Amino acid sequence: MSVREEFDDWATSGRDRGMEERHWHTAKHALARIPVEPGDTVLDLGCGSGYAGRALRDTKDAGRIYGLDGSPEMAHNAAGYTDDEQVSYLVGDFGSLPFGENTIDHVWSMEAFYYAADPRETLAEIARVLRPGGTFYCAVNYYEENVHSHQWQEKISIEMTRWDREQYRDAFRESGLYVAEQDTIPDREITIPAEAEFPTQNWDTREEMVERYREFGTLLTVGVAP
Amino acid sequence: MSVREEFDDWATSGRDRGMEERHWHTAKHALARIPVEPGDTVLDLGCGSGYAGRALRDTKDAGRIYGLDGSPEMAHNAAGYTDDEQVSYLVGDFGSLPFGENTIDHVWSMEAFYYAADPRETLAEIARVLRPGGTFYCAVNYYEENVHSHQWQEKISIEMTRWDREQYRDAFRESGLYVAEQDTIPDREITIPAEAEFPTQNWDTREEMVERYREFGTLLTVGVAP
Amino acid sequence: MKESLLDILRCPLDKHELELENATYADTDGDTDAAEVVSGELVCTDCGEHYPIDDGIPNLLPPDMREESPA
Amino acid sequence: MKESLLDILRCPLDKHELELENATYADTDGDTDAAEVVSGELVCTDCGEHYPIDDGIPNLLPPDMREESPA
Ligand SMILES: Nc1ncnc2c1ncn2[C@@H]1O[C@H](CSCC[C@H](N)C(=O)O)[C@@H](O)[C@H]1O
Ligand SMILES: Nc1ncnc2c1ncn2[C@@H]1O[C@H](CSCC[C@H](N)C(=O)O)[C@@H](O)[C@H]1O
Repeated sequence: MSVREEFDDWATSGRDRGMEERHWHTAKHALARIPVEPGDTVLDLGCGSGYAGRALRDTKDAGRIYGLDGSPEMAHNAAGYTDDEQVSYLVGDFGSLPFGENTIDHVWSMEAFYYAADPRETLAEIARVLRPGGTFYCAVNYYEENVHSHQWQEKISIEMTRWDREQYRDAFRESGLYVAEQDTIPDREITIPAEAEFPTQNWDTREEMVERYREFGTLLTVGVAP
Repeated sequence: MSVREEFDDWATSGRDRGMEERHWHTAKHALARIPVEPGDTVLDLGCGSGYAGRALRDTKDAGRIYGLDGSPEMAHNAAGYTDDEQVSYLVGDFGSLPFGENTIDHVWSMEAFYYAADPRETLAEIARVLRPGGTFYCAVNYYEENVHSHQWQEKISIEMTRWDREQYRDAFRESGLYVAEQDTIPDREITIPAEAEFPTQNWDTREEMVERYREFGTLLTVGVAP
Repeated sequence: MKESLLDILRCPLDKHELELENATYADTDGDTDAAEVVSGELVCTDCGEHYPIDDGIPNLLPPDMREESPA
Repeated sequence: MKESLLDILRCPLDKHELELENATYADTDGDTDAAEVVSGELVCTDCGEHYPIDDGIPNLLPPDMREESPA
């Protein structure tokens, strides 16, 4: 199945809003760290419902926000959630970004980067569109050290890239980005049921659920264009 | 009074270890984010007891650690806390760093940068010694938005620089560093007494103490050398 | 989409500039700076590839990844 | 201090290289790579300024900020 087919389905069944709610727990902490100045242009790769860009408009007075998604239904949903004239959505693919060189101040991506058919090509594209000193904030819950995410691949027909922390740093550097930071951001908000309620539908033990959210959380790697 | 006189006193009265204990609550989270690779050289500006560099050796297999402090007693104490041959301490001033160009992979500084007689000169020195892509992790509890820190100046004879978040970002950029991240890291570990125990010796109300530690915490600004 | 987006948008294939053709605009009381393009096509000034704008959203997928949407 | 530190240490005033003089070493069983300098002086190869090493710790404060420590 293509990205379009898979995620158009998610969009029409409302999963864009469900992801927004869950991802927000950790995404907001990563978004708060981005040194966005008033007027800066931000590109959100795999924007889903588009919440991240809207938050950067509200909290940091970002200038233009471009949300790019491979699923037309996602982009249409996202456009429907805002009247802000400074926010635009477009359909495109991670493998060939439709922007000129040095046109973007910051690139953001939450839970989307690893769907790139060729993640190194995508990094090279990001390095191309960023202006010198621009940042790439790459946030993922699906990564090697997060053992509880490994089985996600079975649920989706698109091939996912499962790098570990070091592979992220190495690949950023190979694409010409400096690595400025790497961190895991815990999800302190998701409700974890009491011991007695385990096993649940998704979790065998409470310990595993605690480890998944409170410890592994979201892996953030921050690159800076030279 | 000079930096030397002020802080030699702190060192001989054991305040270096007290600071280490308190600063560790937030410093450890900032240290964890630094993309230190095995073998990297790290410079700790205003190292005090020197705990930060030792932690980077232990957790990230940093290569050489240099702890620089203007107080000979601080540097001597720090040297006394480790046998690690890869860790060295030296006496020097923030205004003229005794290192060559492009010799350092990462510069760390906790609760020390604002003592620089001329902080912009110090930033220029940091930009000079960092290799391209090297990071400067600058962590301070004393900053404009942290209103509870303002009175600290009264307790010390050295003039302290009280920048706000934006002034940090602007000054980094003026010195030629890219700004990759800015964040406040809450101190979730300090014990905050129950409501009934306020006022305490240091705090009029519990709300103020909560705001100081759990909200304002430590301001981290991350620069990257071009 | 805003017409000003053309400043930074490029053809995904060869990264050349795009031109807007057959545009229809939303009613913006004559303020052309704020002109919102509702439909039309973006055409690469170099390779001539056409990219559709549907419902104000440009589709800049490489042509081989694009599928026609049902009417 | 380790003698290898000289590779990256510079005079704080003019950033020229430093030379080690009058060094005494800690006992390192003849392994000179690991040689730990306990005392001596670092001398700027350009301006000739001297910087003392006390108890293995080089003092590279600019001379006007340095005060002699009591014996
Ligand atoms: N190759 C590709 N090119 C563009 N978008 C892609 C893509 N692969 C996946 N996506 C998009 O990436 C999104 C991942 S879901 C994450 C959505 C959002 N960032 C959030 O945090 O909730 C989906 O909307 C999907 O359509
Ligand atoms: N101008 C200057 N040059 C070098 N060191 C200085 C300095 N001004 C202050 N310092 C040093 O900076 C330290 C600040 S106290 C903080 C110590 C340590 N980083 C910690 O987190 O606990 C002191 O040890 C002081 O001697």
